[in-house]
Amino acid sequence: MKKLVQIKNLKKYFKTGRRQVRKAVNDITFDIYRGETLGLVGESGCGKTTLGKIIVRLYKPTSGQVIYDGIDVHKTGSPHNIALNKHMQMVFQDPYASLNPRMTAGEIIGEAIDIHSQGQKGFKRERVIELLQTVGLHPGLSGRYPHEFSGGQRQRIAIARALAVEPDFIVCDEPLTALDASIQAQIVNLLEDLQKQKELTYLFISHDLSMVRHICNRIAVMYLGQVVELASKDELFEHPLHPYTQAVLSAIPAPDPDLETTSRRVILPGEASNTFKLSSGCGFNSRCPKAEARCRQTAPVLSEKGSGHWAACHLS
Amino acid sequence: MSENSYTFLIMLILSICFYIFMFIDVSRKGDSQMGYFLRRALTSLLALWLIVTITFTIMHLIPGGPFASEKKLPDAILRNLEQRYHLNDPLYKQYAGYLINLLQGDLGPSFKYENRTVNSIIREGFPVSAALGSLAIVLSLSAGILAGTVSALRQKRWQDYTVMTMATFGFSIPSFILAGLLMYVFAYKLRVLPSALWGAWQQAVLPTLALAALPTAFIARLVRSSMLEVLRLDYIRTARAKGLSESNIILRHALPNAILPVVTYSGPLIAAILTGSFVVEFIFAIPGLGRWFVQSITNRDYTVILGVTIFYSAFLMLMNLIVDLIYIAIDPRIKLFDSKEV
Amino acid sequence: MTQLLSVKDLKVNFKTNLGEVQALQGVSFDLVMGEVTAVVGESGCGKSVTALSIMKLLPTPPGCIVSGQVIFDGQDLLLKNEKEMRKIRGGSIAMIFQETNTSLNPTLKVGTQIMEVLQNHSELPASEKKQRALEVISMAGLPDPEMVYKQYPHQLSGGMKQRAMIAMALAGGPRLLIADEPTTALDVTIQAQILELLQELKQNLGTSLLLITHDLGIAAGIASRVMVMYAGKIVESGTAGDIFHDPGHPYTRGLLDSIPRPGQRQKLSPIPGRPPDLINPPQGCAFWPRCGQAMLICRELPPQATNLAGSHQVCCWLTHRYAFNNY
Amino acid sequence: MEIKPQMFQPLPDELQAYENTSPPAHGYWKDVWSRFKKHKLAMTGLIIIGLLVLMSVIGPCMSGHTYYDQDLSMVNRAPNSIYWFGTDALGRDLFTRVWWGARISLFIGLLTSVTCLVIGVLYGGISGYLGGRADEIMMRLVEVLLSIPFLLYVILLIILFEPGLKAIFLALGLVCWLNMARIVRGQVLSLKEREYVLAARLLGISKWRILSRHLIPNAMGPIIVTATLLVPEAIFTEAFLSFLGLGVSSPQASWGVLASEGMHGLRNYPWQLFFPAFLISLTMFAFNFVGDGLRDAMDPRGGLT
Repeated sequence: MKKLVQIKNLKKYFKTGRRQVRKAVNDITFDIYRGETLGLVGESGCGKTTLGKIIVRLYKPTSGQVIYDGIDVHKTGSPHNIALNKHMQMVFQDPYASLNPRMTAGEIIGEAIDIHSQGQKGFKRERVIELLQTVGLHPGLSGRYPHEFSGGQRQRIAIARALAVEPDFIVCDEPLTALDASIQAQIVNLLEDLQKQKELTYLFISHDLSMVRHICNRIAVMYLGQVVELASKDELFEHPLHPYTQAVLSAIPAPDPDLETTSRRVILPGEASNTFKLSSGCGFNSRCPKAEARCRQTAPVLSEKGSGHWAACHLS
Repeated sequence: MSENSYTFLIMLILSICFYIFMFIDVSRKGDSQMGYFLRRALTSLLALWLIVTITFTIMHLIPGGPFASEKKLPDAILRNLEQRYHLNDPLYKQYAGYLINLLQGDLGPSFKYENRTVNSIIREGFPVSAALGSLAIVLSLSAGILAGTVSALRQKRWQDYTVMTMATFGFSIPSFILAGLLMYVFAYKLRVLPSALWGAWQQAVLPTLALAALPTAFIARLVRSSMLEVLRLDYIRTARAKGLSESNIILRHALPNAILPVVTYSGPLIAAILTGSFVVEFIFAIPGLGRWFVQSITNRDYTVILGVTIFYSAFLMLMNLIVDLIYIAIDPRIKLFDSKEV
Repeated sequence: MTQLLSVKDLKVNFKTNLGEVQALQGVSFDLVMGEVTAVVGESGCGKSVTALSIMKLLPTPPGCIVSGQVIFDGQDLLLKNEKEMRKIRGGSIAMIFQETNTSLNPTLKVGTQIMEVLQNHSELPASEKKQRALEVISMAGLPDPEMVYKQYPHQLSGGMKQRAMIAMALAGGPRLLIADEPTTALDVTIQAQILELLQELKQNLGTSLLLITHDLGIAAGIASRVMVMYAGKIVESGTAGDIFHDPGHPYTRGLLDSIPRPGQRQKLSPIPGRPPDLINPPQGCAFWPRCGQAMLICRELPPQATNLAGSHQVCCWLTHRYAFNNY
Repeated sequence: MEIKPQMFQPLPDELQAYENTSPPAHGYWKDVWSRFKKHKLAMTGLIIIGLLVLMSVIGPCMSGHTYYDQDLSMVNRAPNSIYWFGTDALGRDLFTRVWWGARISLFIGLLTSVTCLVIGVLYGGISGYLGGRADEIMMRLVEVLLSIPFLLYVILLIILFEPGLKAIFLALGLVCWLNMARIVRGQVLSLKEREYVLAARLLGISKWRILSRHLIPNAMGPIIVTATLLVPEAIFTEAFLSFLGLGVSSPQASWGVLASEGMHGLRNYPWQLFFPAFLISLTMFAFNFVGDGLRDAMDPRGGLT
């Protein structure tokens, strides 16, 4: 498998006070392969959205590199970089905020087409219609404004806008969170179909592990700015190595009363605090049911524990 | 413009740059409440200094200004002025002299009246103005908050419409016109209240009303909209779900949050009362500082204009500082530092 | 089994600029003492409106309870006046909400907000009230009650705020606790903590729980009875086993097929379309435009609730004997 | 309706209807206008403004008197058939003077508003769009200027420039844009982080296009409301300054000057105050109502979600 995106020692810090720094992304390294769907899961505030935004260049990293198909995306001035917009796109969480309320669906998609093709008028109209159909919307709706669409339909328009430039790689930042269950399934199916048709690569950011399990090939688990575990989905769900992953997996509510009463939940104490004056040691040690003395002294690094199964824990 | 003026302008620009630089530097330090307070106090002082500089410059730039003695002045005053400001000295020396006097709390002599100093005018006029202003502030705060709350609680009913119509009236009639109307109706036609001067309580009624009308209207509208906003919030629903009585919910949960914007508005409120007092005191012939100020404008009594402006500015800044402190005390959530990208 | 609360044919409308929204169109159900009942459904289906109507907390206007009864302790709450309702709210019925960040008053300390409940509902002498407040704080699983008592809400984390809400709800010693999406705003590990806490409280205190959620997994995990709502009506109700193993309504089946299950490999099968506009709800069954098994009658007449087995009720024409004839 | 077995036939495919019908499409400004039209007071305000503007154009030529002609035999006359609004202490026709004053007052209000709109949008827009250090410095400057009691400085500036129309413009223009700049900056800052702007950046849309298509149209609402409310504020301030004797110079007259002149003869000739006072208040009313109406009509809670 070919590496499409390489993330190398990526760091992003925010200053939150005179001497306080929030390490939203704290030294992350992993690869995304062409054609796969990589799930990125974690609690709110763990840095997963920040990471996604750095990859598509909406943020500049404090340090580290993102390499897309051999190009360092944050290196300015390189002629390759200008064309990168054509390759990397993002679908956002809130379908109510991600569409300009003053533009019609057709204008929103058309604007994206304009940027990357100096095509004629007729071509643009055809292309808008084609894209609307691709995402399952009636072409007759192209003259409508965003507030006339439902959440699910808006998310379809946002996907059509991203597709307009024919990207290879799409960062999906919690695209389902704002939607109802029955609509979520529609969007998930759409994303899966599009991936097959257009050979897309997805970075799928979510906090919903059961959905991630459904749609992703590999899953990276983030905790307080770091990737604590990375493995193929079956491997991760069957043999989770990191205690945080284990707890999170046990906490997923399953729609089956029998499973629910028999399975044993691991209840973690406390909460992840994101304004931290990081003590030494593992970031998870204060909540970890298995923490030992060494966990409080040295921070574990992400290392390969089995083939393709990476974890950042002393105990695994 | 003389050579002096140029040196002076350069000085002014330098001081502005220095000031901004200082401000930014200060804003980067400290995230405790004490640090915040000190920072605010320091910036206020700097702003005040800037104001003094600007005012001094403007006064100097006026053709036939205070220190260029083209007009016929009584000899005594001219001598007095010359002595104090060293009028023949280069401008920066005059400026330094003025600053030094100012630091000692001395605003200099009047330009028009032989035996008066700006200090004596302020000492005499300010207590009267302060009394009138306080009356107006108390009236506008109490009436405004009450009316706004009633209006919000009875939204879209007659109480609401009445209050809002009144508020729009109060909002739309300039204070000097209102003063005139009040005087005409109550003093000339009905003859129930005196039309001028200061001392008895009857004499305070009309000026206070004229002065308080606009702020009252503004506060009523402010409180109404913020009250409506607050009443929609989740914690009000929580309070209802706890079975609290309606009066309890309004007084303990809604009102303290709904009047936060009023606290923010108190700075501009004081400023509005203050400027309003210029005309109101003038119309009702009240011997306050406002009337002195208006008179000094008509007389072009430059030193008084200069001194009173500086005094008013300092006063307003002090008030703003106090308002800020009150706000910190009321709202425990106050954020003193915004997150920044690194 | 004793009934604690019984809602009969509740109808609620909302007036909006565009017309009257029929938010609840005849909702009836019973709550059994000491049980956890979950109401599930998608946004806008009327779950929260039901809860708020029970408490008579609907903002009126625009909301308006058109008809129905809410019988608690043998008395119809809808007939009670505001003063009588205040005794019940926060006393025998307490409620917690979804938005942990905004549901607590930011300018009052946590302790003060809990004490308010005690001042209103508790017969305890004043000296013991603070003791009781600290007790409910620790019952809600908050560490260091003395400290929390003195803190402002913004000094607590999201999960702790929800615990403080629960402590506040417990202070009045409620027999029924209504939880409106109590974990939606929380992370999954915190959600597990809160659900665990709610279950403990049910067992230790015998409080009945009406849990409103959009998450079928949560309902399956905690509830013994489940009601499924769609477009202002309860379309199916039954034990958790009935709903999750043997769903009777096409909507319930569609919902279950829309969410991924562990071990399931095939594509999800979502319900097509989107929920109806409740200003002009479709004639007949509200679900027919999205239903794969719709029949001619579904467009004409609204179906009635039918008992399948035990307490399993479904509101669908497919349960009619004529429908059985055709299939 | 009777329930018959044949009603239990499956629905034919053509009757399946997945998509709900949604209301017909119309643009944002059309929506705003239709909501604004429903706001009765605001519409009244708009009509009043229209009439005032009309009268300020034709009013001074209607009575056959000019604003500066003095008729010393007709001093301080009450309204009558020749002098519709009466005369002032110099025997000038108040009707003509009042509408002449309307020209000046409305002109001051509108021009100040437009000036502040331009300066404020440019300054605030640039500050918000650049962000970072530049924004910090630009906004510090605004904050400092705002902390100064502005009316005092308007007075000083007018004394400096010598009272008159030009001085009033300069003074108002120098101070009124501050709030506008802050509002524009706040709008731009919050819009800049909206997801649709991020999406536009991701598509590689040019900065200019993002500004013109995404930021400005969405920031327009509060800006227009602020600009509308600036008009009465400027008229108000001008009247106030005229009262202090810092207004336009004789024989020109703004409403403020007329009101101030009227104040002197209040006891005996109340109509001299009444007409200008009434018109000032009416203008304030009208603009405030229009501003309120616009705010309500553009409020997202008014229909847009």
